[in-house]
Amino acid sequence: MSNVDLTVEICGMSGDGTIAAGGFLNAAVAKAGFSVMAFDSYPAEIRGFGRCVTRCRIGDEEMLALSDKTHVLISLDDEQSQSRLSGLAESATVIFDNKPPSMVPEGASLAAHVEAGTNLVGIPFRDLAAQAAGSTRGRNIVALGGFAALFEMPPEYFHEVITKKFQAKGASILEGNLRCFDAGYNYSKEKYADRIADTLSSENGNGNPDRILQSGNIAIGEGAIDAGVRLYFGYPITPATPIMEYLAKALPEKGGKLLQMEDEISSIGAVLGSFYAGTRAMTATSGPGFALMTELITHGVMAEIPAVIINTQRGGPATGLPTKTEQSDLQAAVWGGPGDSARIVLAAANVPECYTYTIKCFQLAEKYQTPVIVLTDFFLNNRVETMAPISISEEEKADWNIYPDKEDQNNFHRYRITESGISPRPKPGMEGYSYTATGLEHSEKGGPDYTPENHMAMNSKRHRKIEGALNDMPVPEEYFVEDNLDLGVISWGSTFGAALEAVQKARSNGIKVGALKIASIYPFHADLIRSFMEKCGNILIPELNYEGQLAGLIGHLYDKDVIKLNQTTGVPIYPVEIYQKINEIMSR
Amino acid sequence: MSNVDLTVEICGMSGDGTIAAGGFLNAAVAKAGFSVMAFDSYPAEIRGFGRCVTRCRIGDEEMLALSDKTHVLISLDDEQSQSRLSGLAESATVIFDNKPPSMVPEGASLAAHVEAGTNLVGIPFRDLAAQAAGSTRGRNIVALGGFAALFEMPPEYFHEVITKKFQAKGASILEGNLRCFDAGYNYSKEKYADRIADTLSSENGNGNPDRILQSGNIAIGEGAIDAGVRLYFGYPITPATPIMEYLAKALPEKGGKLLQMEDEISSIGAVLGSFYAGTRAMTATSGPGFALMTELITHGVMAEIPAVIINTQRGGPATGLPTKTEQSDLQAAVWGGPGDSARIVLAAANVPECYTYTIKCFQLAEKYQTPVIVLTDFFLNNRVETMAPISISEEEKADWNIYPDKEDQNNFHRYRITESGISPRPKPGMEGYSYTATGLEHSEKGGPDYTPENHMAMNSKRHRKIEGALNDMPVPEEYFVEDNLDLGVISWGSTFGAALEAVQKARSNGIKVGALKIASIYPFHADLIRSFMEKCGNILIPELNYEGQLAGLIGHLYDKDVIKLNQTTGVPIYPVEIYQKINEIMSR
Amino acid sequence: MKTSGKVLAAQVAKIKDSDVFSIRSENLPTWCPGCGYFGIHQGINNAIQRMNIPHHKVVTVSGIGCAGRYSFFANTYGLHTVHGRTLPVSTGVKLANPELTVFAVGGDGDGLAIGGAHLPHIARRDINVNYILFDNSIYGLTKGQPSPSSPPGFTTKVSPAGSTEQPLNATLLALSYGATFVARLFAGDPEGITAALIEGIKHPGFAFFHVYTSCVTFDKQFKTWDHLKKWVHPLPENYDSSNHAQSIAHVLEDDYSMGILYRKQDS
Amino acid sequence: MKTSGKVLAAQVAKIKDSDVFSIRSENLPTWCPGCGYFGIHQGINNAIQRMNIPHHKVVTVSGIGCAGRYSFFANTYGLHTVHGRTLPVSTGVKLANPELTVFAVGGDGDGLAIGGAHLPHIARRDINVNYILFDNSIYGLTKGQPSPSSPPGFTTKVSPAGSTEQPLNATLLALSYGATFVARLFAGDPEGITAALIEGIKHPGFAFFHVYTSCVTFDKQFKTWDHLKKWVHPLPENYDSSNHAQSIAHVLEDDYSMGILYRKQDS
Ligand SMILES: Cc1ncc(C[n+]2csc(CCOP(=O)(O)OP(=O)(O)O)c2C)c(N)n1
Ligand SMILES: Cc1ncc(C[n+]2csc(CCOP(=O)(O)OP(=O)(O)O)c2C)c(N)n1
Ligand code: SF4
Ligand code: SF4
Ligand SMILES: [Mg+2]
Ligand SMILES: [Mg+2]
Repeated sequence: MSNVDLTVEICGMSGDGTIAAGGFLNAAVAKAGFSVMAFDSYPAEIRGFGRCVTRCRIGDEEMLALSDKTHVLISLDDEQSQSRLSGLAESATVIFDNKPPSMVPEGASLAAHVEAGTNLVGIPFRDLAAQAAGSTRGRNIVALGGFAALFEMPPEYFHEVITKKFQAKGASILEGNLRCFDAGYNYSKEKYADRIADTLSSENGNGNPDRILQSGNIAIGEGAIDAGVRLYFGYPITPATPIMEYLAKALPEKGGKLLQMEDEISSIGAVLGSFYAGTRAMTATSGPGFALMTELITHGVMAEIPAVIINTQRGGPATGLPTKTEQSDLQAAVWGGPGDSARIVLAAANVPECYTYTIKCFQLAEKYQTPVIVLTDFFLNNRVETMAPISISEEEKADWNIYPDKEDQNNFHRYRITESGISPRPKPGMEGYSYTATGLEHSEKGGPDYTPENHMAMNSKRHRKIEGALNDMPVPEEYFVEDNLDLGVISWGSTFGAALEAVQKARSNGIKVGALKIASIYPFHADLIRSFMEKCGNILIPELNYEGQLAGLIGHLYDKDVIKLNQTTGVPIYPVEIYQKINEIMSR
Repeated sequence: MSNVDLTVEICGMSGDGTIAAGGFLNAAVAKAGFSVMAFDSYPAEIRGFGRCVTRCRIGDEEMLALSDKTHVLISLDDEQSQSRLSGLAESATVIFDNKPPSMVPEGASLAAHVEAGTNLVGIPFRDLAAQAAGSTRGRNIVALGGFAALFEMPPEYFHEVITKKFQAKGASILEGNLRCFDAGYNYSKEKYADRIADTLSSENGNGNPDRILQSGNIAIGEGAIDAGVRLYFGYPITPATPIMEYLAKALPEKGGKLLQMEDEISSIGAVLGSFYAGTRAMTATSGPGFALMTELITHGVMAEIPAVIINTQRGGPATGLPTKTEQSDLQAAVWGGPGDSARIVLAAANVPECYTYTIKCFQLAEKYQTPVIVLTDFFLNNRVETMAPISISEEEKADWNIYPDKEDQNNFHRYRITESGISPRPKPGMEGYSYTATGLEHSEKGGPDYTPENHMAMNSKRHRKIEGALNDMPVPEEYFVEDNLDLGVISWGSTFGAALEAVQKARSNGIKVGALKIASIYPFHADLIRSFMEKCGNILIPELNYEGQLAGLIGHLYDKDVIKLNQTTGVPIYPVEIYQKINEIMSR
Repeated sequence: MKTSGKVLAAQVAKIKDSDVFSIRSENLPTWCPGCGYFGIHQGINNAIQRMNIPHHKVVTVSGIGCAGRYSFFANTYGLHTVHGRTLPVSTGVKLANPELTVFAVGGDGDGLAIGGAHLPHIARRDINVNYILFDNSIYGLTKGQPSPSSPPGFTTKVSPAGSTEQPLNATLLALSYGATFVARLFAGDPEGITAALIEGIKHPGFAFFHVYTSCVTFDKQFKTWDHLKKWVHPLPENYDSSNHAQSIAHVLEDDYSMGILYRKQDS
Repeated sequence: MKTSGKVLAAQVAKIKDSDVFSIRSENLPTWCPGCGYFGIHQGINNAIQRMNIPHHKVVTVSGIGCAGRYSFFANTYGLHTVHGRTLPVSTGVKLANPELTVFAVGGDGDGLAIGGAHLPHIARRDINVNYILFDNSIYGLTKGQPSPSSPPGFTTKVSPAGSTEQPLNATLLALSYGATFVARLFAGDPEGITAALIEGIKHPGFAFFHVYTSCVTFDKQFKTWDHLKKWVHPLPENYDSSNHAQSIAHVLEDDYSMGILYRKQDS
């Protein structure tokens, strides 16, 4: 495995600049040519006060997941940080303020609570900040300086990101912050000269300094823009709101428009209206809003109107755990709404897929004339990771609408029954094709028609279309597949990264295990999945839901019972948890 | 099989009194001691004009399904009836007006279209009616008279039902109708004396004249009243509206109240509010309305508030086929809504179950503190069938709420984690137990709590509860089970009756086939279903949906692929269709 | 305003023969004979024709209900959406292609009950959609239940002892929501409908048309032709349609004045 | 009406010490310091206490949002329902047990956006529920988006160039819907809230309380304490709260008069 694999955690109270410090750290190490995966956790919904934590895993190879153990804890608030000590790796480094404010209760210093063997690094964050910039506000930057020196990270990367952030605020603020950084840097360098490790020196990076640091949310927003979306209709909901925030800025620059609608029903309604009229539009929501959309989603199925819906999953049921991650809307995404209403459901597993699938789903929606749902989750949306910039070809964003020919013009049959199930669809404004799109069962011309033969034929048409979509959908990705695997791990969404890392580790210990990533949730590649399963002595499906929802959907393809690993902690699963399960299964 | 098995169809235009005639027929043959299953089809939604058909199957044993073949066609409009001729059994009887009004187009008389061998019975409906009552309006009654004489049905049963219907309208109307009946009766008796069969003479009945004729809709309404429901909140939708109509009359008589709400969201919201406050309430809807309810249904799951929702399925997706029958909301009933939100789903297969399950579900909802969904369908709701009156014991309608003890009063933990998952639930007004029911994940006391341990524990609590509910839910009913069946037929809802009849017929032909009826859709009795499946060389699951939704839910329990028979014609499946499939499978 | 039953019957015939059915003549109206919707249909057709709007540049978005069926009968592009959602769907259509003339059409149940959350917001946003509310004060398609605009005492199968709720006044609501163009019309007066529609279509923002009509099949009690014809009357001679507060005051006093009640001047 | 920032801080302290938390003291308010909701909380508590309503006979139904959190902090039975559905849920609670005093509580997003279809209908039905709309003209819990009552020009992360929609006036809407008791109140005046609540709770039908408040965390632009305190004022001396049309006329002219605006006399 990789040579560099360092997890840094910064912990403080809101107001301490924890999340901001994390942002600088992520950006700087990315610039230094390392891979990063980072994820913040906020003080849930209680306003004003609460613990903020940002976790950043740094490595020289692609990061697949967060790791369970923290190698470096930077404490901006010792009381809050105490609860984080249990997550420390052996001989971890703890960087803390050794001259805390006088009102801190006795015994609150972290120093009193760490295990023996911990590398305790005291730096007077506040004092140094006050000296450098005249206020303690820059203490988070001081801490970063101290950190950089300890791991021999070149200060210029931090200088660069700090400059980028503060230059608009004027020279004095910018310089103050730079001085804070240097103060921490120099303090560490002098005081802890003997403890310096070269972990993050330039030569240890992966040499890809042009990779970008991206979150799932922004990747989705950029994907939408690059796909040529011109309308966004949405209703705020955690964790989908940042997509809306991004597009609120980006759309007007492209001549587009964002409307904050009155609810999720109207959001999907407007998306359908927009696609009906020939313009790419989208909405993003989470479970509760998605439930409200299901009636209209099936209208899209029946009337054959495209739509794009991002469901950024969070903990459920109901309002649930709005700020926690979960993968428990899979079955609802596939089945929600009345009738035999098959639609397309995709799941993104990482930030690049957030981007590419967002683009892909517009073409799928257009060609197959159906709502397409992309499942992501709180973790995937809010984490940042380094990725190679992706450039999308014209082809990949091309209009996939299928318009009627001149010859269809007389006696136009909007819902003509074809082998593929696809029938040409005009835009209003095109002369000679006017028709009524309807959620009632209808004849080929579009009028209501409830005769048995017609409903059978139309049901079959609609389902043929969805089955055909598999041709354009991402096939399951196999990893380490060979005949007679002892175990196959199948996973989806943001859990897959952790699964793959666990599989890698198990293989390096000699276990014959392979992995399969499923991105096409519905329709799914039953044959390919079955043929993978057939090679495996056991199948393990880890997912972040209680019921085993993917297992419920595809489990019947395996001729034994699949083994499930279901976790609903609200936090991302760590590779080690899946690794342990693999070992447990292998030692049965 | 039975000795008497006669399917009578009456067909006319709206305005001909077709449905009314069907009502008289059903009631009279039931009074004569026969079993009846009857189902009307209306002119869909097009107002004013259209074909009305009522089909009535009459037998001396319990009727499980409609039959595909018509033995007697009574035509009140020959043009409309032509399309029905293809459904006639061999040597069927066709009763028609042999002196139609003069403006009927030439060649429209049914006589010109029937197959050779048909028993053509011409009766001058209009003329006789005009003579008997001074207007042609009573022509439908004349036709019934003609029918009764032909099959030797004693006229007093018809006299009785006609009297019951018309006596409030005054002597002259009543007598006119009675005279119409007698005119038809005497005409047939004289003119067709040689064709009279004693099929429906009194001695052929099943001797159960006190059985009642009931529709699924009224059975649900009566079940609700007998269960002590005091509040109904609903929004009109086909085919659920008749339940609302029934309760609009019945509830006020019991001191209850019906509110027509502004939509389905508010309907389920009010039902939850009512149960929260300790009063049994319910709503009924169909697929589109159900979709809108799913967010709040999962709120009931999370906050552990009972609710009762009847989903009277119709054709989908979306607005679909509002006046057609289908079983395509099963997956949506089980999975709709965000999160791991297991709830109880039952399906009624016949009219008596509409009654008993409606009662049962209140106790389930109360004890397990969760929404309970009862699936029915257009066919089941609107058909009438003869059934023995059911008397429900006090026990069966008893309050199953579990209230807290005195000792819980201090430091009340509303969501205390128990082995069964059930925690006592107070009614507002009880002192010392105030708590907040919430759709957020919560601690045992009810405050928001998103910690990993808590969410895991609460998910597990909620699911333990639902699994435990199986103890109080209807077990799968086995029919003709023995070891080494060649085939097992598993079905649910209104399709089961047809499946069972097909199985009976196949067995009488020596095929080793058994049947299993599944009423508990979720949770389901996996062990019992699996042990049935294990006895079967093949499993056939017929259902009225395209996707094979029950098969999708339970198919993984079988170690081979289950065979599916999916029909989405909008009309009930006939036993013969399942019978043919059985034969096809057996001859593979 | 003196449209008698016979005239209406003639209108039904007229609409059936009208050239607007040339393309999609398979979709003749399936409303009950005598239904007020024929008159509204004719009013809309006339407006489109007199304004010379090409039919393929018109989109009719309709909800569910007898009124909702209108999009099958209109000789335009149609979108027959689910119950209550005409306004958000229309918003999408209009923003997607502002060159289209967009009609949203639905019943009183569609618009004031299940869809009641949407009217305020399309009005606030002032989206250039023409919303025609077919208000028969009843649920027609589901066979006669009280609607939010039914008067109390309405006896139906779901209100056998008479309904008890107070009615909502859609005109007043639209004004309260800040709609920039509000007209009240009568299905028995297609010419009046046409005239108001022509103004409303020209209006650059949201235009609301509250049309009183009769369900001849299920309402024998309140909104019958006889009653409506007795009740409706033109706006007062000196009526000033530019004053918002006065329009509201007027509507509070007079439920049956017909015409353009309010038109925001600078919008 | 002269509540200064300091007074508010004192009120926060007061509410925290108040005996109403004796039973469920684990649920101290988690609102931001300075949030106007503390004042509303106190106003409600006082009304319950002064009317001597036993706390276990009160049910507080709340929606989702910072306002929605109130049902955790109230020392009553609580039902924290989903976003926008307080009114139908309250209807169920009240009809199920008319002996309960029922409060419905939610924000302006909860009540005027996603839940906008419900206010007209609880008003028409005149269900005896007390609905307190915490109107801060912003979505607080989701970190500051414009709400249906936000003035145009509101700059937020989802409206970086300023919002463009016209605001809805909840008081006007309630009056237009036929609510039989309508009051407008200010979070900075808990005593005023208490006084109106006591009247509204006694009112035998639906009572609507439109409370103006400030989100100190996310709105620095419009509905700040400074602005609100400048703007609010009592109703005119001679104000007649029994005249429906006049109430509407008044509300159209004056957005910031506080007090009981309308009370139907015979209901
Ligand atoms: C979600 C949903 N709920 C209920 C229905 C059933 N439904 C169809 S039309 C209608 C109301 C019709 O009344 P209105 O909107 O006034 O139209 P009208 O028939 O009077 O023209 C209802 C309740 C439906 N189609 N969808
Ligand atoms: C169905 C659904 N959509 C969206 C959300 C996200 N959400 C939570 S609170 C809220 C709005 C809060 O604003 P408001 O109602 O004004 O309450 P405030 O926070 O201002 O008190 C939203 C959109 C949700 N919980 N459920
Ligand atoms: S039922 Fe009423 S509204 Fe519907 S078409 Fe007939 S008359 Fe018109
Ligand atoms: S975010 Fe605004 S509304 Fe919410 S608690 Fe804080 S100040 Fe109050
Ligand atoms: Mg209507
Ligand atoms: Mg708010």
